[in-house]
Amino acid sequence: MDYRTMKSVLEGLLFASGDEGIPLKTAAEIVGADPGVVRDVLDDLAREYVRDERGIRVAEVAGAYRLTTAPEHAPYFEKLAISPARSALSQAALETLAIVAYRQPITRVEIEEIRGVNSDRAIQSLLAKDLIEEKGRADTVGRPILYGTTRAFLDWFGLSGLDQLPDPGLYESGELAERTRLLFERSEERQLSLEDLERALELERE
Amino acid sequence: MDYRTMKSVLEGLLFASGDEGIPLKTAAEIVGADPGVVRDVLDDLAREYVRDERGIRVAEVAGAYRLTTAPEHAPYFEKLAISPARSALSQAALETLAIVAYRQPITRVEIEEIRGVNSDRAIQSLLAKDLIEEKGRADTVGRPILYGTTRAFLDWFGLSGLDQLPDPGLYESGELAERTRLLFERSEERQLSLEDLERALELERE
Amino acid sequence: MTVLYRLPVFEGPLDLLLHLIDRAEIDIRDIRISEIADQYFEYLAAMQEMELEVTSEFLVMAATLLLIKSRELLPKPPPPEPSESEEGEEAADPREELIRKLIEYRKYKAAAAWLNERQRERNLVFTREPVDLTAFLPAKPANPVEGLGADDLALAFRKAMRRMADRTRAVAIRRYEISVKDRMRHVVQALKGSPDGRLRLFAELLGDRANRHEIVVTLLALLELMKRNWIVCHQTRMFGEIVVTWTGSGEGEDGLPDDEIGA
Repeated sequence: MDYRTMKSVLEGLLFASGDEGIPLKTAAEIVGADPGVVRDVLDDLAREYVRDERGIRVAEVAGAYRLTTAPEHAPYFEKLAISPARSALSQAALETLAIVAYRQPITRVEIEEIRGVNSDRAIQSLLAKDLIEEKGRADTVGRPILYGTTRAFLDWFGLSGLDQLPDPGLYESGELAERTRLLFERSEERQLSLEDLERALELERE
Repeated sequence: MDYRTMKSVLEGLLFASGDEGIPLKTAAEIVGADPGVVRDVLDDLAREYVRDERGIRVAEVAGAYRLTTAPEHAPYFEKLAISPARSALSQAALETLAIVAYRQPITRVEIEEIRGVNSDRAIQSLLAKDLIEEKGRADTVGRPILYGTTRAFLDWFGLSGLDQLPDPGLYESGELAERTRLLFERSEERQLSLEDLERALELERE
Repeated sequence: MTVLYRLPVFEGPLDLLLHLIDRAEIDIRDIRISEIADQYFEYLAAMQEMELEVTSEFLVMAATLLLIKSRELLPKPPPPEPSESEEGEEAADPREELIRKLIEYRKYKAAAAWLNERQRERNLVFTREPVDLTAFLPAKPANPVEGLGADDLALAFRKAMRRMADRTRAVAIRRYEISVKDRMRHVVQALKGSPDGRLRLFAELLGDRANRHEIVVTLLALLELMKRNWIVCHQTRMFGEIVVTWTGSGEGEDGLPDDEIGA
């Protein structure tokens, strides 16, 4: 691979690896080059961004390279952050909020199981907007954080309580899979202990 | 703001907007310039990326501008498995989606009339993938559900808008119509008229 | 006609008919609709032989072709006197109707091919999540859910659930690591050894870290055991915990099926 192609591929890799960035070693493996060479190319790219007054920068954090915005453009990002399109919830955030609202308390992993994609960013943005909050920790391995909606969530949506959330109409749409899943989920929660059961049976007998 | 700064700021805005993209209007408001000017700058940036063999591209999808990687670098990203690979749509789903895209809003029965086959499963799978959605109900007997395409549909196919769909007239190659007609005409020709038949019978008698 | 070793899967009768007409392209002058109809019937027969699904739509099309074919066999009636009833007669011509449908269908088939190409191109590029701009937000944000109502939540939730149900179905087909037979044996053992005397909760049988497909296999095992009357299951209320009880039969037997129970 010639130098120019490598620079181009690396730029794309940096871009696509998002905020997590890409470790030098991984990048080197993908382009099939020596890590030292890759580092030189990335340093070159970083200098080029600054020299050409580009709108993006290369940053190295904890051994991983990633792209960031240029610090001198901060005023524009403030505008972007409060622009109507942006301050409104993203589709990902809305979906995550809906899942938290209907399934609270719920862990991040459970949310991601439903959405099928990493939902860390969406959760962070909902926390920042005070629409969801931590509601303790689950009693399972790793004791993951449980999320629930906030008082502000009810206020913004004009709800007096969670019981006022509209029926999502899952049964209407005849989603047998969903119903079955619900069944499994309930049983996983172990709502009834054996004592509960015995008590229930006794009550029935009376 | 000078041209060079604007280009730099816009690049940063595109980058920061990620896969949600930034609508032309929002970008224009943030840099305080005319949308037409901003469009020119973005076009210039897009050309520059290609000319300089950069690793990123400007794309206009669903009415918003955003950055993507370069298509020719796809093999490197496959190694990284960055984005969850989207399973390609089935032939049935594509056909159904094409009909919905061109004929929206459209009911299930109308879709099935065109395809000549039950399309319930294709519709369900497109709904599940959020590529089509309910757009109200038709004003006819039974008030059937009307379907239309979603924003995710545009994203899935990398279209800037529905107006990017080719003119359906282009597909209407008179050729097929011609060929089919010819076919039926031929068969008509072979059909003997009553007079032909009588003449044939007379000949036989002789 | 050549024997078809591999039948292409057609998206309905129009798709099949288009294929036959396209194939006849070269010798268009020598092809008759009756030959196309014959080929269509051969396909249907082959499909049945291969136990592919022949839906009612295919049969309706066959009937239409048969109608056209039978007309060809009959002598042509004398040309009708020009009259006002011409329009009605035209509407009744099954050929005109078929031509119209084929042309319409072909149009969307081409559009589908175009979309498929866009899909392929789109899959070659990657994007990234938006940059976290919360640091740039003013201290007191405006209404973060501007323009959204509780109904939007319900809709978003329903969409997410539908997508998950779709994914779940796909996964359940692919993965199959635990056999139902093994799980049946495991369930019986667990019930025999139960300190509560032959009673177990369904959730207990699953253990803490059961994934979806383990749950499904366990459920299948329970259903099979119920069928054999080795166990009894009951619930005290809808969505309540399922209580599994061993009936005591099947003890000492190792009459578990040798072959895998299909799923």
